[in-house]
Amino acid sequence: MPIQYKLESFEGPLDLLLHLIEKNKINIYDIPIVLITEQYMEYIHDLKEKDLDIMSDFLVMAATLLKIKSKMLLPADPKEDSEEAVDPRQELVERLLEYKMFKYISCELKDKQFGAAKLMFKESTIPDEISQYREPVDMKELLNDLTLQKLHVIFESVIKKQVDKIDPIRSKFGRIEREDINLSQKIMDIQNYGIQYRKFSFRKLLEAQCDKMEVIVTFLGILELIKMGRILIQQDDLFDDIIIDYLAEDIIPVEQFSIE
Amino acid sequence: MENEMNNEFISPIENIENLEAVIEAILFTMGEAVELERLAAAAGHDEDTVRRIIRSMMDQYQAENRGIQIIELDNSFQMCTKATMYESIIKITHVPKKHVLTDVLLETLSIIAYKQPITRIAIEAIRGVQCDHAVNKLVEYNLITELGRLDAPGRPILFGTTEEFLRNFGIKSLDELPIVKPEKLEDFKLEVEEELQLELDI
Amino acid sequence: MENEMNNEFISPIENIENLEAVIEAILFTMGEAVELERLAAAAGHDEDTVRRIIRSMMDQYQAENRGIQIIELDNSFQMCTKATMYESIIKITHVPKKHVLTDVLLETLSIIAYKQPITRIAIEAIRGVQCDHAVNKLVEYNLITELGRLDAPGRPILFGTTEEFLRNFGIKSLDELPIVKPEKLEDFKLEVEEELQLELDI
Repeated sequence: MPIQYKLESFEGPLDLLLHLIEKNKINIYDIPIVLITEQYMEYIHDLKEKDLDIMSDFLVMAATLLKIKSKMLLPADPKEDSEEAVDPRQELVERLLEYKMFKYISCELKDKQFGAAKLMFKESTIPDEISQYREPVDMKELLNDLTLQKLHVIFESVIKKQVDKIDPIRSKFGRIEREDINLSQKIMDIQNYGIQYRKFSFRKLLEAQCDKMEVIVTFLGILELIKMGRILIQQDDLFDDIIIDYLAEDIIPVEQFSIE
Repeated sequence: MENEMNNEFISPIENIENLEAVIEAILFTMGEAVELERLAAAAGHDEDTVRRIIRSMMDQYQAENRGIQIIELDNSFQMCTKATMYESIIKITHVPKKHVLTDVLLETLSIIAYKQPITRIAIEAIRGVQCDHAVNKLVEYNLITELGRLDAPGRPILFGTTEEFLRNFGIKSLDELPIVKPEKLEDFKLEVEEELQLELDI
Repeated sequence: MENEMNNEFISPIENIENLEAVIEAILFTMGEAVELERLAAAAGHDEDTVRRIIRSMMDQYQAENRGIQIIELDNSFQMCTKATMYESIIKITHVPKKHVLTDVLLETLSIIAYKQPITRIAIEAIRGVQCDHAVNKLVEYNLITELGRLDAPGRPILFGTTEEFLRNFGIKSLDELPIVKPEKLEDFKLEVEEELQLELDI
């Protein structure tokens, strides 16, 4: 039991890998990938909390090992200059080396901290009448050439970074949902337009859209309506405008579209 | 463990020079007046010996190259600066500091300006890093101030910009801040997606 | 008024002994680390002279009967007790617990210390693990701080160590970080090679 919990003390895939390499005396020409993967999985199983982030870190290393192994198995590319051919393990060895160095340094720092912790400092004892005096902050100097416009630009870039940070996968889920509604609405709009004009220009329809997203959704709506047999399109020559013919006499309620 | 510590209390410091050092270190760390009794206990010597040593230290501190001294107050001792040093201390506290709005301060200020009233936690959620220091500095510069408390667990402080902020930017109210257009936000999202797409393509 | 003050700054302290006293008094009163620049301004001497005098004071403080010393932190100076005084001080006063840094925090901190300014992503590339939590903790402990933004897509935050870091690890300046000696590097290389049972030209 205590041995299992000791596994939790590994700080990441590199740490674990260093340990496994030492323990198994791995020959990288014949990496026991099965064994290592098994040991990785054991480690993940032993983690008290199933933290997806931590697991993925370890899986990335397993994938790296597999990749190295597969590269080792492939015959060398004869077209490649033999001098330029890099050992696939090189990068891993360099990473391990760098990581080992920082582990060593952190031990040195730990010792230094132990020594430095024995120094005692003193609270400031500036007499009250002096400490109450505060050098006034020169606002002009402080704000320098900062304008509201600049502050605005800074805010926008902060918000942009916040958007950056949003998980790309989950944020896409959110977007699909919203488009779902947009697309249904767009199909209704196109149908309304079709009833009114019967025959109309695809190009003009797109030009009437206010942004890229609208254009895309409109295009999707047209495709959907073609699939449903509600409209017919015709293009005389390549790059010509496409003419849309609204065939139906009615408008199908949005609920009847199953948009996947 | 606790007992061992107590036993150490009694072990005397044999060397006089070391005893002086111990007294200096203790008086320095404490800052305030320390009773002779406590000093003697820590040093592991009787009060008379310790008093004698401190008095001799007091003489040494009178040397011209010392800026601090030990004073005796009612059987207690305290370390403090010499009266003649007063002017110099005033000078150091008056040496003007250079104040600069760093990137961190600017970003924090812009978030507060646009999102006020806002809590520290909410600012940190946007920036992804702690911002205690930045918020404190902006309060010190009187660019932001506490507006009240959020009616939520822990009642966190809400921050907003000050009148000084408005005055310095020559605006009368926050309505005059340049507007962040909703389309702009949509653009950001598209840009980010494009960047992601690029990354995937590579 | 402002001008009078400035003139006072310029009047130099002629006597070296007195200058030592002034520096001692200032460092004692301030408690915190004081920049050489400010010390020089208050003393009315150039920085080189003041640095020379402080260094000579630092030697004097090494005498056996002194319990305090001056330490240098990145061109600032601070007064504190000698490490050998620790046992005596904890007998008389409660010493606040310092943050205990876990191995993860120490590893992350080492990388930042040596590679600063560095982004979170770059730290993660070296450690092979996410380190948001570690970075945030180190910011909270004031051991690292934001230095600005990297001029690259997404403008990621750059981190570096603080004065508190130097103080906590007893390091004068970043040049004094523990060095991995070339021989040691050679050892690492051999170890890794042995572990991998192969020889590589690194």
